[in-house]
Amino acid sequence: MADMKARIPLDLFEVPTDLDAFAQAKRIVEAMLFQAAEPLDDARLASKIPEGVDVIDVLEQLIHEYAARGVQLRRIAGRWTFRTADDLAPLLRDETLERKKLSRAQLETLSIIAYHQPVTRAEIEEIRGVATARGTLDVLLETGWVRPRGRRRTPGRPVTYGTTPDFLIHFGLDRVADLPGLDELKGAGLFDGRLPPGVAIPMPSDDPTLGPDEDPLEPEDLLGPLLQAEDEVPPEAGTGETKA
Amino acid sequence: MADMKARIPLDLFEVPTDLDAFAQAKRIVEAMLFQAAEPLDDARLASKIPEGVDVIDVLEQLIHEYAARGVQLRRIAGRWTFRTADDLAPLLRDETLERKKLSRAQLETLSIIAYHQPVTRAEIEEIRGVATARGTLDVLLETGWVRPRGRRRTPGRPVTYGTTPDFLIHFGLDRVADLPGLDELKGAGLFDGRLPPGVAIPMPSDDPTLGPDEDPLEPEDLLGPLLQAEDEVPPEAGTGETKA
Amino acid sequence: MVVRRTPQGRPDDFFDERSESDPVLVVDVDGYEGPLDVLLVLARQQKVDLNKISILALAVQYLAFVEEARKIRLELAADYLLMAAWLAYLKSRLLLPEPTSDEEPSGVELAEALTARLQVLDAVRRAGQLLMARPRTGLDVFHRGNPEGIAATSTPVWLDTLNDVLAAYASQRQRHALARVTLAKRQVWSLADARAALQRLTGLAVDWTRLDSYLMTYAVPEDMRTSVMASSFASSLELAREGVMELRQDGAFQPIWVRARQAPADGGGNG
Repeated sequence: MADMKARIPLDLFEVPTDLDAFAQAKRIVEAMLFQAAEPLDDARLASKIPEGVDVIDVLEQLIHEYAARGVQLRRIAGRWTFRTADDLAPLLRDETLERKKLSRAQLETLSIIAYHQPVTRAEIEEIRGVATARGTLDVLLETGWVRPRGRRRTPGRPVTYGTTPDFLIHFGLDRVADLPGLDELKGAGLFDGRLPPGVAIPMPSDDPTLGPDEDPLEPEDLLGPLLQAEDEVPPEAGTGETKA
Repeated sequence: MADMKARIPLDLFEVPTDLDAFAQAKRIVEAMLFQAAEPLDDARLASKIPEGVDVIDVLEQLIHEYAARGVQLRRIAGRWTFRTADDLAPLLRDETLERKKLSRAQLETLSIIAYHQPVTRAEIEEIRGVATARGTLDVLLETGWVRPRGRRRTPGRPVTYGTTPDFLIHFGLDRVADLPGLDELKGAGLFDGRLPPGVAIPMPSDDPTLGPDEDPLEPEDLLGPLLQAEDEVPPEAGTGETKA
Repeated sequence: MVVRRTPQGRPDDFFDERSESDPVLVVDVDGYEGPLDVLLVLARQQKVDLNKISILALAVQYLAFVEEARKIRLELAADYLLMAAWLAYLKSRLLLPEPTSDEEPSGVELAEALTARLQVLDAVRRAGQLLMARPRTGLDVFHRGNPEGIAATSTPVWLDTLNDVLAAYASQRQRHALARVTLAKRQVWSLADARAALQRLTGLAVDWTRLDSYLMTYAVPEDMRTSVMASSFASSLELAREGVMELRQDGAFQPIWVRARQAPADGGGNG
C-alpha cells in the first residue's frame, strides 16, 4: 500500500483550469447527482451549470459515458440519479446482515424517547443538555423503533416522537409501561448513590391516541425529507391522521 | 423532455458481454464504492472482483479515470471512497446547513490532539498554558473526531487522547502523517520530546495499537460519564460495553 | 449552549463552551485564552519574527497588562498570575548579573525556553487554521448522498439490548442531574488547583524556579495568601513525592525553589 502513494501524482486532483463550459457542466452535474439524497430534476441541475449550456445535452453525454460503467446515470420518475448497474446487483447484494450498534448519543436519545414520549426534539435536547446531531434521529427512525407521532400544540408546532411496536418487539417488552422505574434502575445498579433528590422518571406511554396537546401529523410530514420516515411509520400512525 | 427518451438507444443499459476480467473488476469496484455508505478497504473490494485481478491496479486506473471528473476516487483514512471534487464546493455547499464553528479553545485542543497524539490533558494544558474547561473535550468527543485511547503509564495514569477515523474522513486525510503544517510544528519543537519527559514522539500516531507507555482503558472508562466517548471507541476497545 | 461574549471579546466567533457546571474557572480575560495567548498577542505587537522578540520587553508588557487587568477586575485566573510571577522573576534574572551558581539556568536560557513555547503554540494555531481550511466532508465535499439507493440488501441487525438503553438513560439522567449542581465560589486554593498550576508552571521552568515571593506578590489577593501558600507547599511536597518535581531550599527561611524533575540522575533532589 505504501508504494501506492508514490504511483499517484500529487497534482492529480488539482482543479483543471482549461475546461470549457460544457466539460465543467458535466462535472457539476456529476457531483450534484452523486451528492443528492434523491433524484434531481432538469431545472435543479440546470440552475447550477454555466449559462448557455443545455442541461439535456450534458445529461445525454453523461449517460453515454457511464453506460458501460458499474454506475449508470438513469432517469427515474422524470428525475435523474446515479444507480449501480443492474447486472452487478447479485454481486453487491450479499452484503446482507450488518451487525450494528447504536452510538451512545443514539442510545440516549432512544431512551429519552422511550421514557418521555411523546417528546419533541427540543425536549430531548433539554434533557440531554446537548444539541442532537442531525443524523441521530434519522438513524433511530431507520431502526424502525421510533416514529414521529404528531405535532405539539406550541409555537413552532414541533414534531413529537414516540416508540413503535417494533421497539417493544426488539427489546422484548410487552408495553412501554413495563420499562423499569427509578427504583428498579437503582436496584439494577444503573444509578449510583449520588443521584440528587428530585430526579423523577416519568411513567411512559406509547398510546397511539394523540394527547390533548398534540395535533396529527399532516400528510406532507410523512413525505418530507426531514423526517425520512415514511417506511418506518407503522400502520397505527397512519390511521392517526385520519382521525382529523 | 419526451424526445430525450427517443435519443437514447434502448439497448444502452444491456449487460456488456465482451468485458475482460479487468474491465469487469473496474465496474464492480465502482459500483461497490458508489453504493457504500462509508469508505471501503482493499480487502473488502478485492473479495468481489474476478480472481487474478489486482485490486490496487484497478483502483489506480479508476483514480486516473475519475481525476478530472466532478466525482473523484480518493483514499481517506486508509480506505477508498468516491467524493465530490474540491473545487466544486462553492456550488454544492448547502447554505442552509449551519456551519458550526469550533471555539478557539476547542480548535486548539483539537489541533494538539491531532498533531501530538497520543496526548494527555495535562500535556494539552501545558502547550496551551491554560487549564482546559470541562466542556472543551466533551464537545470534541461529541464530534466523534477525538477518542480516549488509553492511559499513560505515569503517576495518576492520565487518559491519552487521539483522533478517530471519522476525523480523517471529515478532513479528507488518508492518515495523520498527512496533516497539513506538520513540518512547521516539527520545526517549532512540538515533537522534541520535552513534553512527556523522556518520551520522544517523533510523529503523531493514531495507530490503535497502544504505545509502550500506554495502558488500555478499563471498561469503566468507557461507561464513565466523564469521558462520554463509547461511540468513538473502535470495536476492539468497544467490547467493554457489552460487559453489562 | 450559551453564547456569551466577553465584554471586549475578540471579533472571531468565540462562543463560550463552558457549561454552567464549571465552578470558577475564569479562563478568559477579555477574550484571551490564557497567559500564553496574551504573550503571543503582545509578541505580535513587536512585529518581528517570533525568534527575535524581546522577552524582556514582553515581560514588562505582560506585567503591565496584569496590573491593568487587576485594576478593572480582581478575579484573574491563577494561570495569569502565576505567569506574572514567573515573568517578574525572569525579568529580574535578565536585568541582574548572571549568578555564578551552575545550578540555575541563565535568564537567557529561560527566555529561550519561553520563546520556544510561544512558537509551539503559534504553530499549533496555524496548524489548526490549515486543518479548518481543508475541504471538509459534508460541508465542502460530499460522499454519496444516497448510498442506500440500491444497497438496501444489507439488513442491519441491531445488537443493542434493553440494558444498553436503560444504562444510557440512567447515565445521562444522572450526568445531567449532577451537572445541575451549582458550586459556590471557592475562597481557597484547593490542593488540586495548586497542583495543576504548579505543574503548568514547572512545564515552563526548565530549571530551578523560585516560587514563593513572586507568587505571593503577583498571584494572590491578600486574603488568600495563607491558603495559597499552604496549598502550594503541600502540593509541591506531593509532586516531589511522586517524582514529578524537585524542591530545594538552601537554608531555613530561604526561598523555596522548584523545578521539573530531571531525567534520572544520581543524587536526586536535595529537598
